[in-house]
Amino acid sequence: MKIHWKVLLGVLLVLLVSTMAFSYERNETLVYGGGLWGAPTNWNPLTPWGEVTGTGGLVYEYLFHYYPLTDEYQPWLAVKGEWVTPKVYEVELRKGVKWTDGKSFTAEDVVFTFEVAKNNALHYSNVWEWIVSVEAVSPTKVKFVFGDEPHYQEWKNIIYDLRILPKHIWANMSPEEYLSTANANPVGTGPYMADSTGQDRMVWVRNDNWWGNDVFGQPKPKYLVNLVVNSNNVALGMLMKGELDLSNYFIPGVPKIKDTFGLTTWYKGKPYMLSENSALLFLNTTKGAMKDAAFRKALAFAINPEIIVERVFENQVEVANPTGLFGEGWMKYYDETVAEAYGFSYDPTKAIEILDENGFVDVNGDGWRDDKNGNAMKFEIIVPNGWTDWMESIKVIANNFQAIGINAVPSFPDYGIYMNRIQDGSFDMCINNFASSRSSTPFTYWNWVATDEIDGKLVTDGNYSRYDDDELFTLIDEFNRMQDTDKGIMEKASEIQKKLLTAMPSIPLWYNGLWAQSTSNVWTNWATEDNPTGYPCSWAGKMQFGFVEMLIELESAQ
Amino acid sequence: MKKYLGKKIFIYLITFFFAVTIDWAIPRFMPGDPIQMLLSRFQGMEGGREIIQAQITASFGLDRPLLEQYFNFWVSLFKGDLGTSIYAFPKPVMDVINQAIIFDILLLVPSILLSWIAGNKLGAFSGVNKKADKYMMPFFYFLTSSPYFWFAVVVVFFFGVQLPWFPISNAYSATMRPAFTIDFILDFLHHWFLPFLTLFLVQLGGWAIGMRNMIIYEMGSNYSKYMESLGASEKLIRKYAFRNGVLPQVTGLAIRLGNIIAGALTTQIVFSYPGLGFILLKAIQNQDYFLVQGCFLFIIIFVLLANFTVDIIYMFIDPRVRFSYSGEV
Amino acid sequence: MAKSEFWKKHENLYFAVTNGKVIFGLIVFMSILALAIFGPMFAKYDYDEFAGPGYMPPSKEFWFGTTLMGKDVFTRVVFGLRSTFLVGFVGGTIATFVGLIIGFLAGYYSGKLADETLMMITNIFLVIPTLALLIILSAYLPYRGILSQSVIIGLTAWTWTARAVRSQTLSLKNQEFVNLSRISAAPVTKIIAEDIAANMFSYVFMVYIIQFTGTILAAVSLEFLGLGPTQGISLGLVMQNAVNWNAIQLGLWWWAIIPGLLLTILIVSLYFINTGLDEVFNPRLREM
Amino acid sequence: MENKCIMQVEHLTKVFTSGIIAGEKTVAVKDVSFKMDQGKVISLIGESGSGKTTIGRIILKLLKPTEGKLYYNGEDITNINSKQEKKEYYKKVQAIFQDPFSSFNPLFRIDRIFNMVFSSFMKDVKDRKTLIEQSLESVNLNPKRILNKFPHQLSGGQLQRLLIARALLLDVDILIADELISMLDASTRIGVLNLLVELCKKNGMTVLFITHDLNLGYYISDTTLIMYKGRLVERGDTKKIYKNPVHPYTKMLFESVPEIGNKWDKEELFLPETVIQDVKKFYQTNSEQGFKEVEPDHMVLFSD
Repeated sequence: MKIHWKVLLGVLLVLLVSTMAFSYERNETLVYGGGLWGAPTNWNPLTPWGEVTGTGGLVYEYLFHYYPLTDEYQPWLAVKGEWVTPKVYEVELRKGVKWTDGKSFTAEDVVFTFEVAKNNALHYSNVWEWIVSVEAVSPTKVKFVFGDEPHYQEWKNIIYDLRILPKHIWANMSPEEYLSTANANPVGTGPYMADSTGQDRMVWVRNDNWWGNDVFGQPKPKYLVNLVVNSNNVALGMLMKGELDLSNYFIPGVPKIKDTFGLTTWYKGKPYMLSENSALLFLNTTKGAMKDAAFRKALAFAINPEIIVERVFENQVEVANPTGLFGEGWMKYYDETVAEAYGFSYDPTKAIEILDENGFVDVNGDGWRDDKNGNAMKFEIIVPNGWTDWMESIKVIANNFQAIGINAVPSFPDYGIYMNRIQDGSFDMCINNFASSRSSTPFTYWNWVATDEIDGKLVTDGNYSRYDDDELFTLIDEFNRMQDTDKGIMEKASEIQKKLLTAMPSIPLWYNGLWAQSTSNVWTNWATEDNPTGYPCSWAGKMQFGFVEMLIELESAQ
Repeated sequence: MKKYLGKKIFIYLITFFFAVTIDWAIPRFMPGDPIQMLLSRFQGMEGGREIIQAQITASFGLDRPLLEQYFNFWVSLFKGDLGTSIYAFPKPVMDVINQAIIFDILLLVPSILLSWIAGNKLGAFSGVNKKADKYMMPFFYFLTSSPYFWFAVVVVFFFGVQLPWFPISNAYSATMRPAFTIDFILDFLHHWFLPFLTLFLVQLGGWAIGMRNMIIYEMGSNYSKYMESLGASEKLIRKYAFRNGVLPQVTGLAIRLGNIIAGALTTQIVFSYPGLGFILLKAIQNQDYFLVQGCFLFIIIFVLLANFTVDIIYMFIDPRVRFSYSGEV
Repeated sequence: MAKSEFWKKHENLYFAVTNGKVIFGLIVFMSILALAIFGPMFAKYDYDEFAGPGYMPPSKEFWFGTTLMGKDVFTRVVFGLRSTFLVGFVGGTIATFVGLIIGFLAGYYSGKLADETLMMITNIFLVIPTLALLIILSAYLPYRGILSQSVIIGLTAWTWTARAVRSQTLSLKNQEFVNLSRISAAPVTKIIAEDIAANMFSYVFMVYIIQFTGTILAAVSLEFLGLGPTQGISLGLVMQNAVNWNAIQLGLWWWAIIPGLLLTILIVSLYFINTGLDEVFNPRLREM
Repeated sequence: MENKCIMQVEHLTKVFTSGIIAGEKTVAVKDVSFKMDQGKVISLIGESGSGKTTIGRIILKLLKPTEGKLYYNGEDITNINSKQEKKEYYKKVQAIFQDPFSSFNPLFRIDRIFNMVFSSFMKDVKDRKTLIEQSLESVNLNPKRILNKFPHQLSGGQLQRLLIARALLLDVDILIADELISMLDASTRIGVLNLLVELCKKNGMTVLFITHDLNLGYYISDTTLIMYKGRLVERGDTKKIYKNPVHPYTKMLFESVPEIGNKWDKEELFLPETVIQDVKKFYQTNSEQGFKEVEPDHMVLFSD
């Protein structure tokens, strides 16, 4: 019986065999995880929501990289980009860049990347509403001509967010394929190429002919192995054993054990992690007492984010400022006087005061405050089931509300139901942070917390509060159409902040961290506060923030 | 015999039809929209999401009437096409499952069979040996009472973290590439061992208990007494008791299969082991209709086939089932 | 004298209370049950309250230590136990009841259309994974509660009981002692009560115990997968929480191990009762 | 004494079905007719599966015949169903079952079988204890050691004797004894058999003796019935049949008599292929003859 099993096991193993017998040298390999949540299946740069992390950044590159810590643009495929007139933007491209199939990278590729969205429905097709033309002036120069009011702020975002495609490959595809191809052998210009895949991993191999070797230096790891690690406890176990070089998971307990196991985090002490996005409590302004700005403001005063930060996140995150802005790119527009005058902080007495003043008192004597008409109020705060840190957070928030006499209960619907409810408006309060990530312009943030796309049956682009204020929408739109150097842009930004703080449709709570823990068994010289040589983030679509730079600066531990 | 088989096959076909229909219906009754889910965390340009959403929805045929979707589902099912995964887009569901299922087979089949064999042997020993039974029985109970995932966590703690003998996640080392070499096989087995051990031990407890009870029961049965009166040796009686005791254990195998699969699922999650369980969970979380459907379909077919096999084996080893006459009360 | 008369009449009870396995199992089971019933009364905190500093090992103040966030593990465990018992009772009862009815009917009408239909339904249910039905449920209910979870598990777990009860009914129906009672012109009620039901009672009782444990284990697994109740607390949720918050890796063994150990001991105690009762109800085994 | 027919069986057929959907039909008994005369021992001989136990159960009204009629004392009792009618019937028609182990409800002490008899048929009897002790002693059981015990505490032989004792308590007309003595040791065996014969003589009791043991059949019975594959193939006076077997199956049985006296392992009993062929041939050559008398009180089945 047992012998039979050995035979069968052998046969099955043979089935598992791929053609090459091979193993990667550990000291040439970077093992990381946190951005890959299932078997790699898609390397299509036109579907950034589904691509294997690294497709953008490691294989396909951008015109610019953006360094969030210094708020600087690093010329990448472009060497220079500037507004030659208020309606013309010119890009000078890098010479000598080659696609990994040997063809040269030219201005035609950039033009194609934009043109393809003109004739096909792609996620960035809307740029053609305000771009007039994209031309290749020379093989290394592209000229963008804009309409009347260029979306300057949005453009700032596009130039480091749009993956440039090789025309000679994509022009031969049928339009149906643009969204449906898996693009299993991606041809890019980047420092890495797809090497092999497994059910639980994606392996990248270094492109030794990368143009950047001469410009920035060569990335140190010959191989990048991106592992699927399903849970943070396994990730922690692997970190403890030195099996994982870099982990981008939220891992409870890291502050407690980081020194014992020699883990590196960005900051040595609190808050350990860089901030990556703002977590906000959205209040459904179409419902009951939440229609009332004073009531919403009172809620803001009632929440004690310190407790959440301390207990739930063990100080791995920071409390948000009242505007929700953070990071160099956004903070240059932060208006401290506005924040102080119209902002809030944890102050339950103040909250009670506001509620009492505005007539939100307990009329029926059940211990809970009632609305202005004396009707009982009850609120439900939702976050997706299984999102443990958020689940704990809304328990705290519910307690805070209960403490000032507002009947609020936490509730954890499944993710699908949660999504449904925030999109169709059948919720009271929810936490969300889906598009509040760091960027070069606060426009992306404001355009998400207060987007005007709230008239449809479903609200999918942010502003789950459904806060309807044309004045605010106009302000944000005007901000988009201004250059950073324009006069009056600061005032515009201040007005937006003032508006959001007085109306308080959503309450900034804390900044979710860029979770990053690394071990030093194989690689050292990690990017940290003291050694800000990169951005240790392997999440999809974020590699242009300094991940490649970090790879270049890594040093082998041997 | 032929009639019996024909009847069984008929029943299994009906079962298959119902199960597959329910399987098709389940994901579609789920609230939420898988496409919204897919795009939920996509931070794109203003209005960009709407453009692609319509495109993707149409490409999956999700804009068609439900009945038409159901009909198309059966048609493509007979062509062996389970559709395209939304979550693992654009991979066909069949490919996703095919690549994962090897890990399930390597984990499930040896653990089921070895634990069944070892459990029956140990249980039989415990059943006839009163002294050993005293210590072994509580141990078996402990094993079978443990939730799979909890046992996995304990195993990880002791043999992965405290004594770092075994890796605690994935199917093979990060630096390995699948190849038919000694190095790779050893590395694979090294990773395979702890999940296997978890499944093996928890199952073992159940089989051992079952066998132990059967042996004690059989040894006290009329038949054994009769044999004893005929002067049969203790050893012979044990042999017969074992043979009779194995019968219900065979049925037990089919009945518990669903349980074991669920156990394997949780175990795979603890170990980040890339099998079907892992994929199923992802599919459920992402409301990937087609992948959920495909995974359930495979599980259903697997369970049906196993049940059918057991039915047939049973028919051969116990001729009585062939003629289960009606009695009258 | 009166006492011994009593024991003579309730002999099985006598054997039950003198069976070592039953006594051991009962003592353990009852103590855990008592912990579930009375524990919450002694709890000083709410199970979701930050009761003290995090990472505290078991102490006088925190009997089972505290979680990473400083919640009292004892409080969580005793409240969780309550739900777990509830799940076991409700789910186990439903599964046993449905299985019993279907199995008895199928056995009683064996060979008839009713039997075939019931067995086909049983076979269909047997292959549909519980997981699937739980997902359907989550589609119709806004939240999964502990009660709805146990109902669903109960409604999917009866299949093997039905099969077993059917064969038990079949074999009992064909036992000669039933025939002997019939030719003794014993009343039908007496035959059903003493010859069929009484002989099945022990079996049903043991089926119930197994269903009870099965329900608890199924619930715990689902909870671990994140498919458990979205409200409330249960032992499975405490464990899932512990695993998710790295209790094992961070050395908070009291958080990760105690609930699981308690659960395992609870189930072991039930198995002990079951085995003991098996010996009681099958007098043949008594002498082993 | 006149031969008074106490039980008549006419064209009895029993078909079993194993399930409705594509169910398999098995004919257990086909067109069997015979009479039982008062005070006689009738042995029903056949291998296991030949349908003899089924016939016993139909007479006991534990199974419903698919076709055919039963007459008890000339009365059609095929369809009696009421409680009272059945009680009356069982008061006079009793049985001893084949498997003594499963004849006792394991949950109760063995006294139960006696108590049931008393409460159904002899409610008014005062001195139950004496009666029970008497009947126990008549089957060589020590009441003190036996009563109060659980079935599993007794041996097969003891249990079987208990069943006999139970039957003896009642003054029955008909006793159906299915493989009565299989569990008894040789000494008790003779005693029990003699007891049965004596009862027949004394009380006019009729015994349907179901067995596969030819020697036994010859030893005690007046009339012999031979079953083969659900059919009654030969019927008549015991001496006549034993002297002059006509049906090929019966012939085969008697040819192997010496072996039959040995202990049979039931599972090993398979019909030799030659017999099956012989029977086939026999039926073919005699087709259309049916069930026919070959001499007075000796009927043989000539064709199927």
